[in-house]
Amino acid sequence: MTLEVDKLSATLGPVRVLRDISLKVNDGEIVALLGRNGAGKTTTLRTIMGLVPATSGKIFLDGKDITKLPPHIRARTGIGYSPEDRKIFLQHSVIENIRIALWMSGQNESILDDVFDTFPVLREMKNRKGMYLSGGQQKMLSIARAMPLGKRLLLIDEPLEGLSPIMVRTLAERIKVIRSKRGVSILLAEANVFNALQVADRIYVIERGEIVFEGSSDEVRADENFMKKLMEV
Amino acid sequence: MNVPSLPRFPLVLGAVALILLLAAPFYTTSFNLTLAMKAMAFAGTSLAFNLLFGYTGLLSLGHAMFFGGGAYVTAYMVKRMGVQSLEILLPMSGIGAMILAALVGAVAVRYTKIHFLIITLGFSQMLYGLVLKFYTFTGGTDGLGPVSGLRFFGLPISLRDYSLYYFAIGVFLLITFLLWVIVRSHFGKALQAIKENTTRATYVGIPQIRYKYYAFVISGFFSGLAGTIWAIATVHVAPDSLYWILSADIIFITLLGGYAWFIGPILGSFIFVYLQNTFMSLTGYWMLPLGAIFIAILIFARGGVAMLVYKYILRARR
Amino acid sequence: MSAKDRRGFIKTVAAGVAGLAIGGIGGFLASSMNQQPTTTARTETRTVTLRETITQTVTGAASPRTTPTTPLKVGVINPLSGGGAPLGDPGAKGGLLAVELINQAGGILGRRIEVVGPIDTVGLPDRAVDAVTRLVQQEGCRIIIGEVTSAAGLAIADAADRLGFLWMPCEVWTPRVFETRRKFTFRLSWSDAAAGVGAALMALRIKPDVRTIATINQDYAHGRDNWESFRSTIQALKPDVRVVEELWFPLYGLTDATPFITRLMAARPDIVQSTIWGSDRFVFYRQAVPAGYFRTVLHLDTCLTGMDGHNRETWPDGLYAGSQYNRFYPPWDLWPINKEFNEAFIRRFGQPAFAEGAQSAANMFTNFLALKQAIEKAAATVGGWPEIDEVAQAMVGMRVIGPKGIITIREDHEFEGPQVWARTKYVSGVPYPIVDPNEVVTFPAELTVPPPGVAWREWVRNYKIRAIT
Amino acid sequence: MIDLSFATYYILGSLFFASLVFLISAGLNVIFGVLRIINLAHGSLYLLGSYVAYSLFIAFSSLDRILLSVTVPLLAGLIVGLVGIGLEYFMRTVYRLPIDYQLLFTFGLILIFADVMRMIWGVNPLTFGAVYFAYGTAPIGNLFFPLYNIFIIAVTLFVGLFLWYFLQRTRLGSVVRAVASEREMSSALGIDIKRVFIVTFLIGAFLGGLGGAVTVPVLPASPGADINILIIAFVAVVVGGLGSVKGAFVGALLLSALRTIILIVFPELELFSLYLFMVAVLLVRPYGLFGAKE
Repeated sequence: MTLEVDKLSATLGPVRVLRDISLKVNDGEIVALLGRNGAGKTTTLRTIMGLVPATSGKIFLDGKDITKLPPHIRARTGIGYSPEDRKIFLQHSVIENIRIALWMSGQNESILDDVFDTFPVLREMKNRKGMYLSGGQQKMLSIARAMPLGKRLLLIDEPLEGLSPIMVRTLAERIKVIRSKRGVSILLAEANVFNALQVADRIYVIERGEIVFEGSSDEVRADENFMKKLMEV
Repeated sequence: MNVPSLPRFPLVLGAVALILLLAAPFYTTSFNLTLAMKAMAFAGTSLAFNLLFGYTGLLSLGHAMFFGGGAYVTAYMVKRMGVQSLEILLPMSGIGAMILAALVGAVAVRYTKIHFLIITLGFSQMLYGLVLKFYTFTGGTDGLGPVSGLRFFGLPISLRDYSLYYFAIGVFLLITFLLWVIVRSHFGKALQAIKENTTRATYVGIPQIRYKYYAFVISGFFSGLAGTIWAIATVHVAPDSLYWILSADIIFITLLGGYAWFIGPILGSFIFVYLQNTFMSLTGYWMLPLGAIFIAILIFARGGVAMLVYKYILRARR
Repeated sequence: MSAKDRRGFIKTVAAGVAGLAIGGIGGFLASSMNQQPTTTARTETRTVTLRETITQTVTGAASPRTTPTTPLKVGVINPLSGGGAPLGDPGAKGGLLAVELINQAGGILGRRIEVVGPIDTVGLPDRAVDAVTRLVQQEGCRIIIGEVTSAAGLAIADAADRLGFLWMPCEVWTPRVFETRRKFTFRLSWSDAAAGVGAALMALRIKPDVRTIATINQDYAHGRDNWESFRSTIQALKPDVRVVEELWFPLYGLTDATPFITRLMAARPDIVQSTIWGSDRFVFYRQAVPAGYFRTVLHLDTCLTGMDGHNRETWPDGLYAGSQYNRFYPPWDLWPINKEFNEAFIRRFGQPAFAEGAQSAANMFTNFLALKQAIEKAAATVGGWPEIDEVAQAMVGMRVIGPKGIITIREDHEFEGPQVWARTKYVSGVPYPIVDPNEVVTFPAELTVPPPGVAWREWVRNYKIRAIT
Repeated sequence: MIDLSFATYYILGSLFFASLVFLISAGLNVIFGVLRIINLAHGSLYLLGSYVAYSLFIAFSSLDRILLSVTVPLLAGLIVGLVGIGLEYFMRTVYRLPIDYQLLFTFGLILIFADVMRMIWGVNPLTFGAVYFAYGTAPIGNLFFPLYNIFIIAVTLFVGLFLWYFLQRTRLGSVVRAVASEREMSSALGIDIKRVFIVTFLIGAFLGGLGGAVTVPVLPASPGADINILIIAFVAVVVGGLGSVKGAFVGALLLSALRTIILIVFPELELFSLYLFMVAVLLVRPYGLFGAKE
């Protein structure tokens, strides 16, 4: 089991955002965390990454307790993170953006080919500054940048949000490619159930900081009523 | 910082402090009265500063401009125009500083955070530069003085018979009272709304730029009044009352006292003036302990002295 | 007579007067050159030693008043931090040295002096007023000595009359201190007015045919007043002298002096007057020496105070400078007090007072000597330990012998003593410049200090060489 | 009349002053860029550099002056850099606090530094002229320009180039810039923020100390110099844009040119005009000439 989150709670200021969340990501699995805005998806990912301190509960990566580790150590143990608002380094070129992660992961340059094979469009503009990329390209860069560090687990926050249907399909396919090629587990946050179903093997539904549903994608697809309910999200 | 909802210092405490202040001539030297006057001057300007900082969320590093500006108006009118009537000097200082604030504020309030800080610093240093160099009007580094021979509605006012001291108390109480009223008014509440959440404040219909501007001008006016206390307390007004170091002192005073409370700056002023004076009288190396206290406040008493007192009272009640 | 004629007539008279005046000063200067190194007063008292000035007491009639057995508390204030510290710190040391020596010799009329302080004023008026008020009201001092900056000095002078304490500044140059009549303030150091006049006289001496003058100064009252005094005096004596350049340093933190140096050199004035002090002067000289400034321009400075902080790199060879005191002048062999003072200072503090600090130290030392003498004089008159206003009265007209030579305290409480102007040079074996003994001039006070009750601006504007009596 | 040689002299003088301002403001800006803290104590680091360099000059005064002029500033810069690392340790308490507390903290540091330096080095202006004179002068027309000033200009250019190379071309520089632009994301990418902060403070303090050291042969170290230099550097930083080294460079040049002109034309307005310029730039470009929008 790559990731195990056990009764995790977190607060933002005075507000308790996560209440005893438990979830699992198995080896090589793509799991989607589904919920509407403000449900706690982003906070969950950020807490796993260590950017938000956990008030209680535990996080295990490959069985190892990482709850108390600072973010950069977590990253180096094999978690790649691509945040919702991309957070790419605007003054750095595309390749510099990826290189920073590369250096920190302690791998050699060969992984760059891997990354650029996954996102060929980035190879074409590898010397362009981050600030001159389009939104979709920035999104791709953000995921590409997470790859070198994400040796065990990728946390991707709303990768498909706001993209055109074609882009959604392409990116969803890319994410699957990453999984199959590099054998990593992926936990992604998603607000749109259709997008989530395009990539995910399993789905958790989060509402007001609590997990309210857990099941495989096929189960969700089969249950039309439940789908409808989720679509209102 | 979030203010705990309960904190209202018992009124008794304020009354006792006021009585102590009023009775001071009976139990202490006039040196301590001078210090108290300086503290009251600082308190006046820090209260006015806190209207911008604590209530509106604007950090100004140029407040010395209004404080020193008011002091200079008083000193200039006494020295160069022969006006010695405090009933004229006081409002003129306030109005002078207010005009200055109206000019500076028209530009400054459009900025927030660090840019507001820099732009207020810039304006205050401009004024300082002018006062320093146009020495035929301002006396340059020599400053203007003595501010003496004062009268209040014809009555001679001096420190010898304590009338000057009581006049200063009067002005100080006036500033405190009026600012208190302003803070409690709808206008004051609107300012706090602006500080809490600027976009929401706009949403509920507060014209925030205009309100910030009003706050700025009001703050300037009261700082000018406090400047008059400074002028009559120190007798000699020098350009240092316009320098950015004094603006930094005002920030320190406010944080020392606790900006979340209305009376915080008052506490801060008295403590600051007495601390500084004690250190300076004890050693030539007075900056070291003062700096250490700056940092200690930051680390151990972030809510200021008011918070400490409040916590103490809470504990005592239990 | 028409208006035009009248103006012409006045011009002619003025020119005549000026001509006479220059002739007069020429004659005087020539005579002063001949009797080196001047001032009869000094030669007359050359045997007086420091110990004698400290131990000698004037004893009076049996006193109805008793001398208090408690020590005499004297407050010492000076800027010890900030830009004024290079003067304030050695000044305070000079004062402490005087107190120690006086106490060793038995105090004043057997009463020890207890120094309260030194208290830092940062050179700011409000801090200075706080300091003196505390000294008077909390510590019970009725005598306070020290302070350097004009701003603080003006405030203290006001406070002295208000609170009733005797005050002697370390060195406050502004003439404005005595624009109002002071009861308790005594200044035993020179003013900007006197320094400017001295510089003008020196300018005419070293370059009698001066046509163009210029200035480089710090941009505040001290620099401006000094320059005004210099310019007015020289133009009163030689109306055709033109000002070709006026340059003012930024007051805070001179960093790059090259533009100023360049402009001065471009203007090619006959004489440049200057009274820069502190770290700014180091910057200016440091950059002016290699620029060749001193080779093309005749520079007159009021910094002949202590030169052992300097060497060829910060002080050009052959610079003309003036002061009321120099660490080596009055000459140690002719005026042993100065030697002893300096030796005592080094013994006590390990090193001599640095640069201008020498003057501050000597001033503070002299202040205490004057205080002792005044108390003793007053005690002799009133018969017993005097009140503070009696001390103040005794001060007037007193002659004080100290490291600075002999000075007199005038009825308006201003110091009256000779000014030293000299050319400095380097001799082998001495790292710092020394006063060239062949080119020393001392101007008596009558020539340089505006007389009592006369506004200094008026006085320098109508400056005439007066007969020396 | 101002002929060509005078014009050259003025321009060199202006560049010299710009160099001083840049040396100070670069460090101020590096620290602000990464840590988002206005380090008022930067002037104190500058003065500390001056004092340390003075002591080093005296200690090694028997060595070759030209050699000293290069090695001593580096050494002094390093020492001040180490002090900077110590400062960073204390500074951690204010990273997450609002700007008013940060200002207060660094203001407190100014006071403490001023007194400690006064205790160690006293109040007299301290300067080591031998180095300055070892460089000699160069004739420009019938004037002489001190070559040490040129040396300082060269040092500044070198520092500027070094900073550019470090930030744009090295691994660590890239990481430092990453932390400057997205602090939190950087830590999620495995960057040890704390260590980057330490490096930043080392560099910032090193630059401040180097500035002080390289100028001590011209400008004496004395009490009060810390605040004087801070005020001018701050204007340059604001004009150029907080956090931008390029901005500090351009800001220093502009400021120096303006100051040179004002001092020639209307010296009374010197201080006034500097701040007028600053405010005017802010009115047109609130983030300075090269500052990034926050």
